Amino acid sequence: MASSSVLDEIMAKKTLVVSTDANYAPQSFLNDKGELEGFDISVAKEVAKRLGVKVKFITPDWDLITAGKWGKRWDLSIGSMTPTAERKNALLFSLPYYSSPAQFAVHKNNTTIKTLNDLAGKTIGIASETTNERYLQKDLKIEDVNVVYQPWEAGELKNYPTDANHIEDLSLGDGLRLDAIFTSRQTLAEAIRSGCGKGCPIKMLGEPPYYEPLCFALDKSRANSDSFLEKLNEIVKEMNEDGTLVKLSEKFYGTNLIPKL
Amino acid sequence: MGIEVDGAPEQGIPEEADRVLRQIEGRRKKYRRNLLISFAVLITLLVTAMIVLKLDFSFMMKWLPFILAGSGYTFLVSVLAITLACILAVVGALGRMSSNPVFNAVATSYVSLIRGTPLLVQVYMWYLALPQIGKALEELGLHGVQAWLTLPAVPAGILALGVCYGAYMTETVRAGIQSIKIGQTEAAMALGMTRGQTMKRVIFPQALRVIIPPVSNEFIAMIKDSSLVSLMGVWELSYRAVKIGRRHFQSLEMLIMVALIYWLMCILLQFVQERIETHMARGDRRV
Amino acid sequence: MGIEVDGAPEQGIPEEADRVLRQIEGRRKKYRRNLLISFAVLITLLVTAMIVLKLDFSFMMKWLPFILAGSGYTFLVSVLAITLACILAVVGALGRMSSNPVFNAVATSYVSLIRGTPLLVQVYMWYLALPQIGKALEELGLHGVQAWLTLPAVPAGILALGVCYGAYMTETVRAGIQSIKIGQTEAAMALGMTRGQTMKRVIFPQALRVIIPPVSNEFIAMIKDSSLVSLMGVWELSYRAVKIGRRHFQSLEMLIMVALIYWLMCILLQFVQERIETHMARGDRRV
Amino acid sequence: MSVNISEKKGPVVQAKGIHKIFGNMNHVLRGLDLDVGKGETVVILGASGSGKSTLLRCINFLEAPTAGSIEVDGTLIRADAPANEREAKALEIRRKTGMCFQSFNLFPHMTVLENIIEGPRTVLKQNRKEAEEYADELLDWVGLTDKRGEYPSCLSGGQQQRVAIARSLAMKPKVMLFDEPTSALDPELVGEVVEVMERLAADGMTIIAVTHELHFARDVADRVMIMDGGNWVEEGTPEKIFNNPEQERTKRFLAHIL
Amino acid sequence: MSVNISEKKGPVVQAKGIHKIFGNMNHVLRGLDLDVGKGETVVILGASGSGKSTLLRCINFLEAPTAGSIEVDGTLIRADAPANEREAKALEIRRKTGMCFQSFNLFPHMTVLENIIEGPRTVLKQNRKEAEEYADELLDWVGLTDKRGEYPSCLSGGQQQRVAIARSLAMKPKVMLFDEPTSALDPELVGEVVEVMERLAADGMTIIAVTHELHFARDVADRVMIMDGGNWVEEGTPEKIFNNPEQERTKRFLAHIL
Ligand SMILES: Nc1ncnc2c1ncn2[C@@H]1O[C@H](COP(=O)(O)OP(=O)(O)OP(=O)(O)O)[C@@H](O)[C@H]1O
Ligand SMILES: Nc1ncnc2c1ncn2[C@@H]1O[C@H](COP(=O)(O)OP(=O)(O)OP(=O)(O)O)[C@@H](O)[C@H]1O
Ligand SMILES: [Mg+2]
Ligand SMILES: [Mg+2]
Repeated sequence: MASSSVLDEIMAKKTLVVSTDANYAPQSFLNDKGELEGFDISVAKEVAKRLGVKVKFITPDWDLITAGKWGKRWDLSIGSMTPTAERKNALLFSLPYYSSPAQFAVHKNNTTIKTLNDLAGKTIGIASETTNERYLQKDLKIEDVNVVYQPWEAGELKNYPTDANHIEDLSLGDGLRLDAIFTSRQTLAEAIRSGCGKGCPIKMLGEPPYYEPLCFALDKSRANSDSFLEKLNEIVKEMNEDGTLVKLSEKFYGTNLIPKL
Repeated sequence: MGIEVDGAPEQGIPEEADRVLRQIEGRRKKYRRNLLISFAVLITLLVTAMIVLKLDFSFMMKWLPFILAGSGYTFLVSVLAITLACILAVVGALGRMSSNPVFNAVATSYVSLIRGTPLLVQVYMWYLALPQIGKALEELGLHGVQAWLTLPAVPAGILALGVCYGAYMTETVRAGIQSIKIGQTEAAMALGMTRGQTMKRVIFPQALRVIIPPVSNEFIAMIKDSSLVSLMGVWELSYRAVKIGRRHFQSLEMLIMVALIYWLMCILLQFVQERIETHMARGDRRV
Repeated sequence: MGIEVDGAPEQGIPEEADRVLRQIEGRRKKYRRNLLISFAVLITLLVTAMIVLKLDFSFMMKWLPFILAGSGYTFLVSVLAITLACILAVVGALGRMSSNPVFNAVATSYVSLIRGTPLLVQVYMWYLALPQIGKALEELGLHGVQAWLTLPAVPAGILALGVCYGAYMTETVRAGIQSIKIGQTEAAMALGMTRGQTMKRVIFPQALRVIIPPVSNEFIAMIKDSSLVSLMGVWELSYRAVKIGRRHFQSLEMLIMVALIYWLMCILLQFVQERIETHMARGDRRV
Repeated sequence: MSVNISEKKGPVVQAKGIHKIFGNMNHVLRGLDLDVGKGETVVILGASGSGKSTLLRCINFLEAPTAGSIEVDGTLIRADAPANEREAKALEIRRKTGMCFQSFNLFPHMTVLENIIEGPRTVLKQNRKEAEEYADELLDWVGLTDKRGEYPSCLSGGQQQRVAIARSLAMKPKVMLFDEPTSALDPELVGEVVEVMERLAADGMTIIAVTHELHFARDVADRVMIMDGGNWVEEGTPEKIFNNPEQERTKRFLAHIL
Repeated sequence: MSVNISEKKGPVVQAKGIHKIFGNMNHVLRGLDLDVGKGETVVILGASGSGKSTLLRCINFLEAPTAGSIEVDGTLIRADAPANEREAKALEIRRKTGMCFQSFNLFPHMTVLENIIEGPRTVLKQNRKEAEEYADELLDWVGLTDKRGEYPSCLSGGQQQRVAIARSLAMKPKVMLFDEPTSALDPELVGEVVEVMERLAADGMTIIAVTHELHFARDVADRVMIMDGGNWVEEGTPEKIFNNPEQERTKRFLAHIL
C-alpha cells in the first residue's frame, strides 16, 4: 500500500483530483451558470479522459497550491503555473502545455507613455510574487527560457494580491494610483473584452517582453510520482501533436499560444 | 396644607397633569417619528451613494441567486463552529478557574496562544500543518494517521473557527460565571451541595443569562469570519462574490452585495438574539 | 466554655494553627510549582511539534530581521487606528444614548452597518469605492475631489480599522457608561451639575475603569487585524511573511514565525494592560 | 462653625398640589402640599412604597412632578412649564438644595477632599484655594479632618455619610434633604450620622428628612408628617404623632416600627 | 406542623478552640469555644468586624477554621484533618445545618417551590413528589402557600427571607444558623421574619443567631453571647446581659445599640 505509485492510486479510485485557482479568465473562471470553465478546465477534462478516469476539481487559494505539501488532497495542479527555480523546490513540473506572453498596459486616456521605454520611473502595478514581479525586479529564472530584461527601472512597483486588483485600480484614472500595469496578455485581453461592467478604460502597451512556459504541477513531497509524471508528459505530447491544445487555445484565447515541443 | 382624612384617596388626575402627560406622550411620539425619518434619510443616502458609484445593478441582480446559494455553507460552518466553540469555552472556563495545575495551564495556554495569533494563520495550520504532523507520526510507525489528519476544507474550517472562537469565549464564560454573586455559591454549599452540583444547578444556569448576549455577538462575528474557509476552496458567500467580481472586474459591486447580505443576516440574528434575551429574563422583576 | 475576661486578648497562635497555616502555604507553593512545570511541558510540546513538522529553522532565522522590520507599520497603523476608534467610540456611545433623534439614528446606523459587514469589505470600500465616489463628484463639477478621496494604502487602512473598531467599541463604551450606578448621576445632579458636567466629571472617569480592559483586548485584536492593510500592499509583518513564504515556497515556516511574533506582541501588551489596570484600581478598597 | 444662621420665618420650600405619575399610569403622589419654614426640621414617615423618596426627589427636580409647583427660596417651577425653562430653573433649585442618599453615593474616584470641592469648583466655579478652605472647615465640623486624602472605599459607612453631608453643605444650600441616611448603616454607626444631623438642625438649617430613626423624629423634628399611598395621612408635633395619633393608619404604621 | 420535636439535652454543636487567620495573618477568631445544647437558642452580639459571621461560617465549614474542632450532631472535624476527609465531613455537617443569610440568597432562576425542593432533590436525592409534599407543608408553615410558583424577584424582602428559612428547613437540619437575617429588611418587614424564627425556637429547633433584633434576643434567646475582637467578652441569660452586664466592653457595646 505504502509503496504503490501515485498513478496506481489514481487509477484505483478512478478519479483525478485537480486543483485550479478560479481567479483568472479565460484560464479558469466561473461562467454565467456559476460553473467552472476555461482553458485549464478543458485541458484537465481532456487529461482525465485520456487517463480513463473521472475528473474532480478543487479550488483552494493559490498560495495553498504553490506551497506544495498537498497531503493527497489533490493529485495535480492545472493552473497555468510557470516553472520557476524556487517552485521546483516544492513541486514537480510536466512539459509545458502552453505559453503565455507578458504584457504592459496603461490607462486609455494616457497620451505620454507611447513605448516601453517611457515607463522608466513610473508606478507600475503587479500581482505579488508572480513572474511579472520577478521580471521587473530583474530576478526571473525560468527553465529553458532566456529572459531579456528591460533597459530601464520602474519608479515604484505596487504589489497587489491578484491581477484583478491592479486592473481595477488603474481603471480609476490615469496616474491616480498607477501609471501602468504588467500581467499576462490573456488576462488583459479578457479585462478589456469583458469591460469592468462599462468598458474597461485600459489599453495594451508595446510588445510582450517575454513568453513564459506554463506547466502542470505535482506535489514533490508525495512519494512515487515518477510514473504519473511520465504519463502526464506523454499526454501533453499527444495533445500537442494531435492539435487538441491548439483548438482549445483558439477557442479560449483567440490565438495559438501552443509552443512547438 | 392638604391633609386628607383616612378614607378614599383622591383618585382624580388634575387637568394640569393630564396636559403634562399628553406633552410627554407627544414628545415620545415625535422622537420616534424623527428617529424613523432619520433612518429613512440615512438609507436613502446609502442608496444614493450606490447610484453615484454607478454600480451595475443589473449585474448584481443577475448574480444574486448564485451568491446566495453560498449562504448554506456559511451557515453550516458557523453553526457547527459556534457549537464547538461553546463546548470549548465551557471546558476552558472551568480550566481557567480550576485549582488543578495541569488543567489550568492547558486552558491558560490555549487561550493565550489562540488569542495571540491571527485566525488566518490558524486556518492554514489546521489545513497545512496537520497533515505534515500526520506524516511525521506515520514515519514513527503509526499507519493511516496521515489520512486521518488530512482534513477536508469544511471540517478544517469548522475546527479552526471553533477552536479560535472557543478561546475568546472562554473568557466570556469565565466572566459570566464570576459575575454571579458569591452568596449564591454559599447558599448552595450551605445546603450541602458539592462544588459540581453548585456549578451545574445554581451558578451555570444564572451565568447563562450573562453569557448569551456576548455569545450571540460572537456568533454574528463568526458568520463574517467564516469567509476564511473560502481560502480552502469552499464555495461559500465570499468565495462566490470574490470570484465573480474578479472574473468580470467588478469587485466593488460584488463586495457591496455580499456586505449587504451579511448585514441582513446580522440584523436577522440580532432580532433572534433579542427574542432569546427577552425569554431568558423571565426570572426577573415582573414587567 | 472559654470566656475571657476583659483585657489582653489571647495573642498566641496555637501550634495546631501554625501547622495548618504551613500546610496552606505548602499547598500554594506546590500548586505554583506544578503550574510552572505544566507550562514548561506545554512549551516543550509546542517546540517538539515544530521539530516534527521539519521546519526549516535556519530559513526562519535568516528572514527574521526582514520580517520584524514590518512591525513598525503594524504598530503605526494599530496605534493610530485605535486612537481614531476611541474617539469614534465615545462619540458613538453618546449618540446611542442621545435623545436627539438624528444623532441617535446616525450612531445606531453606524454601529449596525459596520458591525454587520466584514472588515475585508470595508477595507476595499475605503480603498476602491472612495475614489469612485470622488470621480462621480468630480463629474458633478467638484474639481480636485477625486485626488483627495484617493487615499494611499496606509491612511485607508487606518480609516478602515479605526472606523470598524470604533463601531464595536461604541457598544463597549456605552455598556461601561451604563454600568455606573444611577446614584452617581443623581448625586452629581443634586449638586447642581449639568448633564454635560455630570458625564465629564463623574460618569466618564468611572466608566474608564470598566472600559479599559475590553479596549485593551480590542487593541490586541487590532494588531492582528492590521494585517489586512497588507491587501493594499503595505509592507507590514504579515505582508513580508507571506511574500517571503511564497517566494521560497515555505509558507508554513513564515506563517508560524509571524504567528509567534504576534503572540509575543500580545503577551507584552497584556502585561502592559495589567499594569494599567492595577494603576486604575487605586480608588478601590485598599489591599 | 455655624453652617447656617437664620431666623425662623417664611417658607423656604413650598410644594403645591404635587402629582407624580410614573410610566403606565402608576399614580405615586396624589396632589401633595408641603410648606417648610426657614430653619424648620420636618420628618416624613410612611410605609415602604408610599412615595416618600419620590416626593423628596420631586422637590429638587431629580424627578419632574406631573402636576403642581415647587418653590425653593424664591425659585418657582411649575410642572407644565416649557422643558428648557424647567431645566434651567431645576439647576437653580438644585444649587440651593443639598441631598443625602441612603447609599451615600460618594464619587469613588475622588478623595474625600475632592468629593467636597467638586460641587463648588465645577458648579460655582470657585477657585481651588477658596473651595479647599471651606472644605477643611466642613471636614473639621463633621470630624473627619484626618480622612481628607482618603478614598471613600477606605471609610466606614458612617464616615462616608458624614462626607456626603459635608459635600452637600459645601454648596451652601438653603435646604437639606435626607432620604433614609442611616438605613444602610450598621447599628453602631447610626449614632455618628444622627449626631451630625442634629447639629445641623441646631445650627438653623432647614431640613426635610425621611428617616426611620425614631430618636431623631422624636427629639429633633419640629414637625412629623405621615404619608400613605401618596397622600398625607396626618401631621403634627412629634409629641402629638407618637403619643396621640388621630388616624387609624398612623396607629397601624407606628405599631409596626415602634 | 412541628419542625423539630426534641427534649433539651446534650450539645448538638460543639466548637473547641476555634482560630481563624485570614490571608496575611489577619487573626479574626482567637480560640473560641461554643457549646449549644439540643433545642437551645443562642444569640451572638458584637460590633461590626468582631468576627460573628466568620464564626457562623466556621461552624458549617463555609470557612475552614485554622485551628480547633467542630462537632455537629456527632460529626467531628478537626482543622488539621487531611483535605479530602475534611471536605467529605464538611458536606455531612452542612447537610445537618441550615443557614440563613443577610441577603437571603435565594436562587433567582428558580420559583419559590423549586428553591425549596432543590436541596432535597439534588443533595438528598428525594423524588419530586416527596420533596414537593414537604415543601408545601413548609410553605404553609411560613405562610407563603400562595407564592409557590412565583420567582424570588417578585417577593418582598420579608417574604424572600421566609422562603430562605423554608429552603433550609427542607433539609431537616439539626441546627439553624442565622446571620443578621433581618438587617436588609425595611422596618415594617422585620416582624414577619422574627415571628417565624420565634415559632422555630418554640418548636424546639436548635438555633444560633447573629441578630440586632433586641426583641428576639431578649424574649426568645436562652443565652446571649457578646463577641469582641474574636474573643467572647461575656455570656449569660438575656436578663443578665441586658440588665446587669459585668464587663465594661459589654456595657459600651449595649449603649451603642440600645
Ligand atoms: N423611577 C421610577 N419609575 C417607575 N416607578 C417608580 C419609580 N420610582 C418609584 N416608583 C414607584 O413609586 C412608588 C413609591 O416609591 P418611593 O421610592 O417613593 O417609595 P418610598 O416611600 O421611598 O419607599 P421606601 O421606604 O422603600 O424607600 C414605588 O412603589 C414604585 O413603584
Ligand atoms: N474572606 C475574608 N478574607 C479576609 N478577611 C476576612 C474575610 N472575611 C472576613 N474577614 C475579616 O474578618 C473580620 C471579621 O469579619 P466578620 O464578617 O466575621 O465580622 P462580623 O462580626 O460579622 O461583622 P458585621 O457585623 O459587619 O457582619 C473583618 O474585619 C474582615 O477583615
Ligand atoms: Mg425611599
Ligand atoms: Mg457579619
